[in-house]
Amino acid sequence: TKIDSLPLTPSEYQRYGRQMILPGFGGLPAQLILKRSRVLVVGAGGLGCPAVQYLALGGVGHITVVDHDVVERSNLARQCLHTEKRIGMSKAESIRVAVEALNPHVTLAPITQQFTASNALPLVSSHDLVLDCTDNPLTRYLINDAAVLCGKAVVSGAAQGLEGQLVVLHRELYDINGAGSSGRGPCYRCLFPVAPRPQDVTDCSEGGVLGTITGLVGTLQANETIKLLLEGLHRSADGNGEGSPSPPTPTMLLASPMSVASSTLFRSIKLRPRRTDCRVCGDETALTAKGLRRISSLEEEDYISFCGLATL
Amino acid sequence: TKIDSLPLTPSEYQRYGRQMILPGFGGLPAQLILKRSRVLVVGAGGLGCPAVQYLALGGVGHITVVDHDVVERSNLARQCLHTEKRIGMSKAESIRVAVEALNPHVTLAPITQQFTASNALPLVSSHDLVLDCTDNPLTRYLINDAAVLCGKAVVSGAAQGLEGQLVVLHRELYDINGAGSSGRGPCYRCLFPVAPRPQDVTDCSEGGVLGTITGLVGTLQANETIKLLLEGLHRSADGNGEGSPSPPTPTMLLASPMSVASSTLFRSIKLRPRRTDCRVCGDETALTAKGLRRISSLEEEDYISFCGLATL
Amino acid sequence: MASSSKQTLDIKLEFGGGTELLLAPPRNKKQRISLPARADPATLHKTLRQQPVVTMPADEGAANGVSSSSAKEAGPADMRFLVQWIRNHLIVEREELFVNTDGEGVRPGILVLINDADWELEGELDYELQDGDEVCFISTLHGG
Amino acid sequence: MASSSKQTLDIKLEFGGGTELLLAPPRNKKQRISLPARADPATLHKTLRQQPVVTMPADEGAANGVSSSSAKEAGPADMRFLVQWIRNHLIVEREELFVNTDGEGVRPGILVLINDADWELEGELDYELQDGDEVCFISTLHGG
Ligand SMILES: [Zn+2]
Ligand SMILES: [Zn+2]
Repeated sequence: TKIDSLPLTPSEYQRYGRQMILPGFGGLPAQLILKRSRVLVVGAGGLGCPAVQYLALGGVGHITVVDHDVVERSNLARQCLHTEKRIGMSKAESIRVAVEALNPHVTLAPITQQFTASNALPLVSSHDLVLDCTDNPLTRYLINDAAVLCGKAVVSGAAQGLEGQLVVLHRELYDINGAGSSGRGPCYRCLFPVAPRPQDVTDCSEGGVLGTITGLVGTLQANETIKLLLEGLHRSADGNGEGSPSPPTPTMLLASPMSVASSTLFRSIKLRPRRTDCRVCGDETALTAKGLRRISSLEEEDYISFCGLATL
Repeated sequence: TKIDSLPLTPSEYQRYGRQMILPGFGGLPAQLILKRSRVLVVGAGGLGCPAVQYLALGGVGHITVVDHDVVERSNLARQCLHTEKRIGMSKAESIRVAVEALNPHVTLAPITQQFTASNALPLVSSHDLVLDCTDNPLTRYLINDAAVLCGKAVVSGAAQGLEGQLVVLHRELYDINGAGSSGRGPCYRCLFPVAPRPQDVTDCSEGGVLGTITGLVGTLQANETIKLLLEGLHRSADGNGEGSPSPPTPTMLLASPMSVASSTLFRSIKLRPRRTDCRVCGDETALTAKGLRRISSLEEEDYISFCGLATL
Repeated sequence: MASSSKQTLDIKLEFGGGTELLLAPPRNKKQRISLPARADPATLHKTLRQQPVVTMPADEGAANGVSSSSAKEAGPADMRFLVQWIRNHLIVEREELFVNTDGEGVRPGILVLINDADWELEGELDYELQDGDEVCFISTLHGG
Repeated sequence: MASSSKQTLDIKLEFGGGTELLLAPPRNKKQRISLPARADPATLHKTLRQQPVVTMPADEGAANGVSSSSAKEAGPADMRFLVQWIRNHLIVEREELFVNTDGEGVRPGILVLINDADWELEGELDYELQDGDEVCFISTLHGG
């Protein structure tokens, strides 16, 4: 068919040419995978802005951004897709305006509602993966649980003060022979089965944050997303050394780029594997043995009590 | 005076509040240092865009951008401050338009000329430091030599393929007692006294590059710049552990964020110290002993022959 | 007081993600401590807080820690012991932001790393510390 | 051929910044090689190119390398020897993109790291390799 013979427009070929020729990227097949991908970004703030910026530039075809906040001046020292003129506009809508100017070949769908137990499943299930760019533990557990229930990975970023953290949750693992999935890595609940108490949680409005830190983590979230979207292609390629990923040990990246000690600027730490008795991604037998109830409906879960917010 | 009692406008206080409250940033004094800083960015492409973006968001008061290229569609998959509509506009001017929308409190001075041996010294000497965001060895040597002659540090970034490199050149070193400068770290010529042959140099239009890589390196260049601009303030503070830098061993950061092996995502490597017989930053005695002529005038240096470009 | 240096373990501690704010000034993110190799329960007694130790020289740790090598219940220094040791020697205020409500573990939301690996890979509280181990306490971040 | 494993050094090699493109497919950025501990000049002879070695098992390296321990000019394996070894065993084409025009060093623009430090800190070509050393060849990037 005509569409198959020219799967990108000439304008798209011009735009993406420099990355399509890149050894290790994957050429036209990789670009087409990105174009057909649907990515959900929860949070349009310090992390969401740079993440969406580089996803859109790279040609990820459909990006849905969920955020119910509006742009405030205090956001503007780090949230790079919002502008002075768009103060007062919904953040999701402001990002849509920015992306329209950056790359007319991608669709940015703004959702100006809060991400809740009610809309989480339909939102997550209609996308290939989720970027957690939020700023509070409750939403982080909610995104995680929805993603596990839908079988999607979460590219989770966090930034506070002068430090950042990046981890891919519930990611498919592959054995070294490339014979197929050998299960999933840990989810957020595997790593943190008990939520931190509210008094232990500082957010950016209390503790402060620097724009280059959110910029760094958000950009790395976009990078990790592109890596995950192209993973299947690279795994099947006979490859040049870049092309055949070994089974990833679950790791978290810690970034302290303002540190003066070069040894601690970036550090990868080894994480525990999936918890067989995890309430959302665990095994039936292990849960039954411990008398634990598996999470099967987000709306029946009391996230407010779980996060200790009931009495606040 | 009135100006001293309210050194920032209320709008600036709102904008920068989240970073001013940040422990380790330095509060109002730090923000004022950034506001009064003048930074020169050579190159308005894949590195220059994110670097300028985060410098402007953070409140670096005066940013001069030098680039004689115009925006092309093939730039748009990574050069985040340019837009589809500004194809054909000078890149420096396009960045000015973008920054005006991002932060009206900073000045972006666009220079639409090439950075040459003729304009290098006046440009560099009128700024506090230089960001090397260029894409060719000749300009990299030229920026370096100009910076050394003017006594300025260079925050040098490079990105190609799926890899990035970051190094601060000719930086002032401080001894552990904070008693003052104990000399300078290596310059670009100390590290690479002989230029690579033209056939060994690939650029992004031949070899390709991915937007998240330039985004990462450019963001880290902005971060390193802010760290350097605030270094004096942090050194004089009695500090909280972040505040008193030990003498930095010269290091280069290597980034391979698309790698599947978490151990090689980021790596800091130790560099050699300054070369006493370096033709631009070396000591008179060592140069005389080796019969080498110190570079004292950029216009008398033959950069074209040095980079092997004379016969091309 | 007659302890030799063999009775102590050289441990590198690192605090991050905000946990360093709970330490005594100057709140050094990186500290090197000498921990008694045997976890004498007396060490853990709160009265030892009289002698705040920020970055301990090697022998001071031994002096503070091993009051009697014949004390009963002394066992190899494990993570349970280290957490208590930090609580008593390094944390100056709001210790509830560091330790668990059961008083034994670490509060939810703090990642504990032994030589750059999640301590759950190493046996958690029961892990017996080795000379030269690097232990990090990193608060998970939630900001965005 | 009677060499024992003690006559070889286990060296980790890494290639980056594009230098990996000069290697034989599959152009592995990371390789583990067994290098003869004594730099027998015969090893360097181009005819050994007949046996291309991509990622060498430990004993194959010894077999390839130490043809005779009594060969004259044999000395401890240094970086000069390693560069030649790589040129002969790993590089399949355009070796001028790896070695210097003098045939001894590495071309301008390649950073050589010994255990994550610039080789100029370690003695450059004269550095004597130790078992377990990690040597990286990273081409400087110029793109932006
Ligand atoms: Zn789980
Ligand atoms: Zn120099």
